[in-house]
Amino acid sequence: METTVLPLPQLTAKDFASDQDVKWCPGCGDYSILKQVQTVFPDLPVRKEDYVFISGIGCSSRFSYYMDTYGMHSIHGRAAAIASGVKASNPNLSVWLISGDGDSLAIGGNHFIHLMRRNFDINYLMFNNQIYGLTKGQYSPTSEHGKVTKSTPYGTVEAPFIPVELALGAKATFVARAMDRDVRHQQAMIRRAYEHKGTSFLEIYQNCPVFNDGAFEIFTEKDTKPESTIFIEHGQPLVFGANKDKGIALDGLKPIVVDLNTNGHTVNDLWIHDERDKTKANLLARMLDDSEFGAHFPRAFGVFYVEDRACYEDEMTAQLDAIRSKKGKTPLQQILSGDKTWEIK
Amino acid sequence: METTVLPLPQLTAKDFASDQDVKWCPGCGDYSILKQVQTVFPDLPVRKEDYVFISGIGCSSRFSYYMDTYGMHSIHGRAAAIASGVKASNPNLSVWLISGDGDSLAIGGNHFIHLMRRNFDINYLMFNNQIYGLTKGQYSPTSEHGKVTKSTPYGTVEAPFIPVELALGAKATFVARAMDRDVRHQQAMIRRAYEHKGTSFLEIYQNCPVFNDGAFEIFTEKDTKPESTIFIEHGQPLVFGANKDKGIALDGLKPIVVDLNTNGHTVNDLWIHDERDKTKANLLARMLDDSEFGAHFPRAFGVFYVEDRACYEDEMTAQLDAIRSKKGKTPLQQILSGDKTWEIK
Amino acid sequence: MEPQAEPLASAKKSIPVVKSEAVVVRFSGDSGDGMQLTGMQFSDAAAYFGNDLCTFPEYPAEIRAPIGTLAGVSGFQVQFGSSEISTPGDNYDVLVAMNAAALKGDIKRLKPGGIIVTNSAGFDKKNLKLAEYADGINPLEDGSLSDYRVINLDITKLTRETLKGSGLSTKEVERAKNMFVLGLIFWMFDRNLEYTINFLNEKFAKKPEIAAANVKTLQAGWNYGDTTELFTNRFAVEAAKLAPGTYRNITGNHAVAIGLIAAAEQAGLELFLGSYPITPASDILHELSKYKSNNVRTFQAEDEIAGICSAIGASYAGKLAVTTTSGPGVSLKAEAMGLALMLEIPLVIVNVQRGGPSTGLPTKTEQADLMQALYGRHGEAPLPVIAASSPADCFNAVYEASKLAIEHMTPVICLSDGYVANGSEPWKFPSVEDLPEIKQHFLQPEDLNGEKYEPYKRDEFLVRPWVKPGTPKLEHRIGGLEKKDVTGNVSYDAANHQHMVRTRQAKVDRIADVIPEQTVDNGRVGAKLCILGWGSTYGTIKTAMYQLLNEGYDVAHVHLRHLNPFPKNLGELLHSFDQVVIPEINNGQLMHLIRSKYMIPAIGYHKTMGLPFTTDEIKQKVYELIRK
Amino acid sequence: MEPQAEPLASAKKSIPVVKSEAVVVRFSGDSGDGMQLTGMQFSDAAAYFGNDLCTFPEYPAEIRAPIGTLAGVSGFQVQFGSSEISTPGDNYDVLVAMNAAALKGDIKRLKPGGIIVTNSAGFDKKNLKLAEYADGINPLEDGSLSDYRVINLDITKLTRETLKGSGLSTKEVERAKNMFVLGLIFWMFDRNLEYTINFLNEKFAKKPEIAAANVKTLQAGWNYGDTTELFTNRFAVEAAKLAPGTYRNITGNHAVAIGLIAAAEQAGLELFLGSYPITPASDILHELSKYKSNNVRTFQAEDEIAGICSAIGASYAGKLAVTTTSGPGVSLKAEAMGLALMLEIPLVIVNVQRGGPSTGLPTKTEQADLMQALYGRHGEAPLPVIAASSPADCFNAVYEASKLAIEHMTPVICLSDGYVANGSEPWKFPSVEDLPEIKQHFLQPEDLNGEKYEPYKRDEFLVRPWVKPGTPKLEHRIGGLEKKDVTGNVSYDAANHQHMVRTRQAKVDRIADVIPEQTVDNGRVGAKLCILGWGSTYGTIKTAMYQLLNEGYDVAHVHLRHLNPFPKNLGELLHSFDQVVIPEINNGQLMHLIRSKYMIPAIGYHKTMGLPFTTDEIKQKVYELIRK
Ligand SMILES: Cc1ncc(C[n+]2csc(CCOP(=O)(O)OP(=O)(O)O)c2C)c(N)n1
Ligand SMILES: Cc1ncc(C[n+]2csc(CCOP(=O)(O)OP(=O)(O)O)c2C)c(N)n1
Ligand code: SF4
Ligand code: SF4
Ligand SMILES: [Mg+2]
Ligand SMILES: [Mg+2]
Repeated sequence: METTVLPLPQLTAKDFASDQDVKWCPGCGDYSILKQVQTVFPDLPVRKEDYVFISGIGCSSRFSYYMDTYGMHSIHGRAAAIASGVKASNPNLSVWLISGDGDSLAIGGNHFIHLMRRNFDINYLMFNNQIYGLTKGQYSPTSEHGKVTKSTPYGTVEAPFIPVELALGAKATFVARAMDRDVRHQQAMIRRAYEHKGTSFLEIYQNCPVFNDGAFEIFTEKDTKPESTIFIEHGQPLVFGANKDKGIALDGLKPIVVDLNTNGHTVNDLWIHDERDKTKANLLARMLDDSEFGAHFPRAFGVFYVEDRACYEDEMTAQLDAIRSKKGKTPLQQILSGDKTWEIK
Repeated sequence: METTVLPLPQLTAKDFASDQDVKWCPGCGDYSILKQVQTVFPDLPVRKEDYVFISGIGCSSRFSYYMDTYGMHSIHGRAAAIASGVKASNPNLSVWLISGDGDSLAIGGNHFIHLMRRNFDINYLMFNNQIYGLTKGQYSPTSEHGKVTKSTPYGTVEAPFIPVELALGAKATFVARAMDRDVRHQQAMIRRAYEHKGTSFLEIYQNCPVFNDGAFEIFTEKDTKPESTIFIEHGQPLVFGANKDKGIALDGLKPIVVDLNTNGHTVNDLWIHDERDKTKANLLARMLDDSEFGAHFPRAFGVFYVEDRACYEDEMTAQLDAIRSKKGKTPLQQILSGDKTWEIK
Repeated sequence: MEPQAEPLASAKKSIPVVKSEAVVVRFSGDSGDGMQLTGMQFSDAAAYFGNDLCTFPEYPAEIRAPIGTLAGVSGFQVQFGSSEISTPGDNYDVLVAMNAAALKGDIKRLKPGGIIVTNSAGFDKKNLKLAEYADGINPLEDGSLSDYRVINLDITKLTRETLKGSGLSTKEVERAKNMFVLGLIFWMFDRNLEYTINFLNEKFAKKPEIAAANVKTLQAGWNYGDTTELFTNRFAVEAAKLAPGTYRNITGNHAVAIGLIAAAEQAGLELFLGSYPITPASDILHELSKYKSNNVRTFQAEDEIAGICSAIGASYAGKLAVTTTSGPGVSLKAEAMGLALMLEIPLVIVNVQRGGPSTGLPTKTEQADLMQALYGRHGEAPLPVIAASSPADCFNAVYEASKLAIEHMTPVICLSDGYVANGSEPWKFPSVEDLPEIKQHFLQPEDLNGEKYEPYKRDEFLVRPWVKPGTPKLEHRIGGLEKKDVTGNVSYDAANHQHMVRTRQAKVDRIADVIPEQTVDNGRVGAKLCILGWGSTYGTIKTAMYQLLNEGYDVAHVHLRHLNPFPKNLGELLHSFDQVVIPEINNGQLMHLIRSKYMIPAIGYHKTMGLPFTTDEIKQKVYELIRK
Repeated sequence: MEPQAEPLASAKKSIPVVKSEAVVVRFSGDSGDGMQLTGMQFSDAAAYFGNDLCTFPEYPAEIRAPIGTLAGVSGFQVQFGSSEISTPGDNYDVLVAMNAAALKGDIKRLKPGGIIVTNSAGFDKKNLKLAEYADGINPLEDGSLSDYRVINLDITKLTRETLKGSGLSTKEVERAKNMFVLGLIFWMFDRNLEYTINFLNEKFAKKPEIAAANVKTLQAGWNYGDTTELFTNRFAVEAAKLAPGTYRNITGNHAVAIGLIAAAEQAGLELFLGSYPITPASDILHELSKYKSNNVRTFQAEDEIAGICSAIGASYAGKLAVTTTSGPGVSLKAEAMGLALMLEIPLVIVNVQRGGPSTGLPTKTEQADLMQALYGRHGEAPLPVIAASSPADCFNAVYEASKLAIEHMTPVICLSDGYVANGSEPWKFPSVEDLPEIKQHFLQPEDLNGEKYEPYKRDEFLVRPWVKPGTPKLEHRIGGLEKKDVTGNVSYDAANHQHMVRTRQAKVDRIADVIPEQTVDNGRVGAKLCILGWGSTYGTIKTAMYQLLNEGYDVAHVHLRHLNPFPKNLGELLHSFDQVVIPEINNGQLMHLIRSKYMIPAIGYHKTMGLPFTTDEIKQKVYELIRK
């Protein structure tokens, strides 16, 4: 984007804070995400006026009001379709999509999968609190099976999506996961999302203290975090644990947890993370604490998968340019007259 | 289902043909699918009156009118939601969903992924002709990249879904693929779909001679079929080719085509198909002739994946029963009065 | 509340007790102050005591708007009295203001000479600033409240003292302060605490220490009123002379839920709800999801379209199928409503209207979806439309909607709104025997006695039979394409299409034969002025009517339950009046229908503030239109 | 076609040529017989020759209904003449029936004494059975056609002979038979073949052998007419005295496409279309997707909701954004329309109406989405609505819709229907200079000269400025929640909501200040009877008017382009007539609006057969209502 080569004024996080007061509940995980975005933005090679935030409806989607950029707080579930129109119309804009788990995966599910497939260069931050916050606590498509909520006093009877798995199945070209409480990692992920050309899907675990408090505690709290999370990095072995003495290896196509202190296991036996390997990304996505692979597995955070594929808007523009430069622009008068006309004297 | 234990009258294919004349174009692949369904049904342990067909809108969705069973030709893209309501309301019914690639994956995409996740015991036949037939030939979400159609005179600029991959990503518990022209295999797949408890997603390649003729020729025509298709069976090695002398092996996590005639490759080196292995199912789904794995691969047909997971309607019913048997039915009068009342004399 | 000095038997100390016929109290504070619960408790106790009442909860769109701000104020208003009460009242006698923002926002509507109870802790520098009072200005000190009787207490501190040594966390103690206020107000109205003490003990059964603390604080508040010299008198509001019988309190959304359960049971059907959460309709889903023991199936769909489509599937399978939503959801359901109409299957669509357009004002009330209910679909797509006029009336409305849907094989739209949905009132609930019969029959092969089964063969009301999949020998196909009448087969025949378009219209029109003729709610046929209302404006218009009639005005009140079709005699009735004025919380939607249908130059009176009309607004409009 | 015997110069043999002012020809056959192409060719040639004309293609909903069946009949009707032609004609002079089903379906509307050209090959046992003729009955033999002049040829055989040795496959030969018919009909009307020969050579440029074969067959047909004694005379329809200028033929959908391109270019904007295919609107998407060289961006979305939402995004980003669909799609777009209305951004929504409700009759025409256009959204959600009255007028309608959308920052609904969308007529297309100006300006920081930028600050037409993301210093947020006027910030303020509801209404109402006052299309102000029409009924009413006026009736024709807001003077104008009758292809939707708005007891005349009115139907209605 030409806008990236020209010198940019040095901005600060404050420059990205709008004049509206932030109206999330005290302790809401959304605050952290807002903060990290505002922290990362000044370093990105984008003019302030080129940022556009499109959000749907939900607590998370109020985000747009709090950024001093261009923004639209739209309707429930449709942000992806609107953002697609924005990006298709002006590829120069840096389009950021903010949406909740319900907004993205319940009512917005169709636009979600089609955005992944079309691969517009849009940065998609999905705030996953595994609940409908704004409507005061019904379960969402990411709520765990059996969850008791306002609309399921006896527990849900359906299996949740794994957003990362769904995005991969829908042909996403960038899939990553972060959490509200690990701000450094979250910032890194936001940066990676920006850097990827194509739709960057970043799931962010976000605590809703009012309607789903502690949903991600074991991943975010100091005492449980080391054993229940694994931070994946391209080219690095899958190591985790307080003393980095646990790892994940592949037994054929199945992941297994290995103890690096016992029967001579070494880091070399471990699975090396490869962002470019969709099969591994799939395995990581399905590798949950209660996973199909049995044993307790740590939850993965980081970039699961990256693929280089042309963006919709680039192919669209290329097509327009190619045909225009071949045929030249058709004069309007010629369009009006068409190719068969006759005279009446 | 109790209905399955009682003796059933022996029916014939004719018994399932309605009195409406079939109005597909001459040579349409839909005819074959109608025929196979009518052929398989008499053997299934289901009472005729318990079959229900729910379809959306599209050439394929006219199917419901041609079956002499209960049926609803509904609205575009919503068959999955309607069928879910039917099954949730009466689990005894054998619910069959008929839909096209556009009906299922364009406008119906959201209901599609949620049906897979919820796993109602519904048999989903998706007629994939990679085109919008009824509206006379626009591209669909399964049309190949670059496809020239009425709405894309210069070719599409978007990557298609791989329906099998999408279904897996959405947590489908049964995923299979068949083709209109291979009637025996198609019948077997319809039977397998029926036998699976849970949502059975069967993609059927269907030729549209009018708007997308020959889309699947290389898979269906005698001369090209052997080299370009592979029929997968649980527990069997992945062998294909006219002389069954080619196979697919796994090199780590990557599939490779091996020639069983050269450097001592034997069937024992080949990848053994395991319907229960989602990772393998994923690989098979992504294994296309122009696949990310480079080399030319044959297209897989058969059952990709099977998983046992409770059906929505069973869990729902179980919950109702459990609570009713625990609490007993609340008398209506008690519901009307609530728990806090007072007298006015 | 015109005080009529007359001492009454009272508690420990004898402070004169003033009798009042009706009192309006507004509990106002920060979203975190628990005013909704406090107001509800006070109302329930009043109802239990025998007063008639009407409540009006108001809360912000944000889950928790910033603490102390005007946006964060949550209010609960209740009018209770010894005579019939139909509105929460225009202005209040007593205002409880837990912080500066609450006072600033609500003082406007306090009656002159009214009582203000404030929590001084909510008026510190920070709170005054958040309430956007000018620097150094404190309404409690600058004499601006001299027209009122202000009782300013440090309720926070008093509560802390009460609970000293209770072992509760500061947070828990902080939370208890609303009980102190409640106790004080109970004392003020000479009420005993029994009802609330029971409530607290039940609510915190699992946390006895919390229960105890709350009860203790409640009593402390009562005693505080009783022992201090704060009040020069107390107030007595005697029990109302309501029709004898057993009563309960109910909100509109709750009434919808049990109305549907009742209809299903009376029709011998099971209930299915396909819904997607949306304010202010979600509580119906929440409530219905509790009745598993009565085989109520609730399906939280992925979106509104799936909500109604799953209900269509359920209806097709033989359930009483319902979908509940609010405006934005109805917009999304439009196409599927058209399908249900073509299929001619029963379906109840409940729209709890809110402020629009678009996302609009989600937590505010409005009546602006009437035209959409009638015309919000492509093609000629007529549907019956019914509206609820009060919280308890939601039961009757949804019950009748279900009855019409089942007996006439059609989707029916039932309109409620945020005002009646969240408001509550005492309800002399029916006994099961008194519920209207709902005729329902699934066609069986035997019924045909030999004749061929025709899916679209109609009875005298143009109603086709309902056939459940699973019924032997009646297999058939239906769909959204135009169909031949009688056979139901797809038909592109020109004449048949016109016949079907007119038949679908006639089918709805014929419902006018089974609904009651329109009566005058109040006032006389042929009066100078008719106030024609529909839906939630009922209570306000009714109250205004009483006063206007007492004042000797020749006015009448006609209130519509049926918006489509209209009662047969409506035109004739309306023509009997010199003038017709139609107050609506929209820009004149019913007015539009009445003018075009009956060629009556009805006058509109429109308010779109997200709030109900006040009695006074109605009266002023009438004064403007009519002379004595 | 009243023949006025008068021999004319002719071809080889001299058969008397009868002059006619207007002739109606209907080409009818199986979907596979290529009647659409044949009819189109005949029409284009007639237009090229200088006739005025109006066409009406009719085809089945199935892609290929079973061959030979009634369901499979595909017809193309054209009326062409030497005077102004505004309808495809009620009854035809010449019927080409390629098979028995075609004859059976269309004989009804052939004029007494009319000519029938049949292909005997299409009347064998099988075809007669498929056409549901009783066993042994062949209309060509049982004398049932004695009132007509029947020319029965084995066209299939004649074509085969013509192409013997051409090396074409039987299938290809079979396909060419429509050219034989076309040649014959050309001869019948004394037309030369040049136009069609050029067409064929272009069309099959890549397959010269096919081109040659078709040309050969065409000529064979012509010669056959010329050499055989089949016809006692031929017909001459002279060129029409149309306004001088350059003409082209155009269909309504094509006119919509280029109208949008023209509007975008005149506004200095690029065009973006977000759409999902649906009959009968898809051709607009197809057509626009061809103009890549003019930077037209077409986005085939995953569904209608994404179609309009992508257009909302495009409009926000500064494009002329459009979404095109038909009824079912409009139902799905309702919620998003509400958002666009709240955002106050330009957006053109084109609804090519079809038979409803639900899936209804996808390939048939109807005008039943008018009420939906006005009221099909939740909340008070007013939008301007415009309707096209003829194929060529679709250009003007969509151009004006774009102009209003851009200049008034609002979504605008443009109504077309299947009749005008697929029909065609000669069009004296405008020259670019004559296109109305479209004012468009993206606000720039400089424009503010120092003042603070307020997103919802309005001009005298209550229009807010359009700001493109990427513009420095004007960053701002908008959304679907109610917003404070001027600042555009979210606001739950009661008074502001009412102000905004009324402002959004006033904004649409003010458009009445810029649209032309309503004029009388034909007849006199104050006439006894006014025929008030809108949209595609124009041509039929106009034709009926000519005849009625000639017959001396005191009638007038008023035709509405603007359905919302109405022209300022409409009420006054309508009140000038003794009676107003409103013919509509629905159940009386405009009638409803006129009655309620102007208290005029307008009479409705409703047809819902998926077909346009016939001239005669309009006339009969007038006779019924008025005496000379
Ligand atoms: C069309 C429509 N349907 C339903 C709603 C009600 N609604 C608003 S937000 C929301 C879901 C919120 O959950 P999520 O998307 O996870 O966001 P969160 O509040 O949890 O951040 C719902 C159901 C709406 N505003 N519009
Ligand atoms: C709401 C709505 N949008 C669009 C259409 C038009 N439409 C009918 S079928 C169809 C797609 C057909 O393609 P597919 O689902 O693949 O079925 P096929 O005809 O190929 O079997 C479309 C776009 C419609 N009928 N309803
Ligand atoms: S409800 Fe939950 S998600 Fe919403 S603002 Fe409050 S804490 Fe955050
Ligand atoms: S259009 Fe294609 S899919 Fe449709 S019926 Fe014809 S051949 Fe079959
Ligand atoms: Mg959420
Ligand atoms: Mg298809």
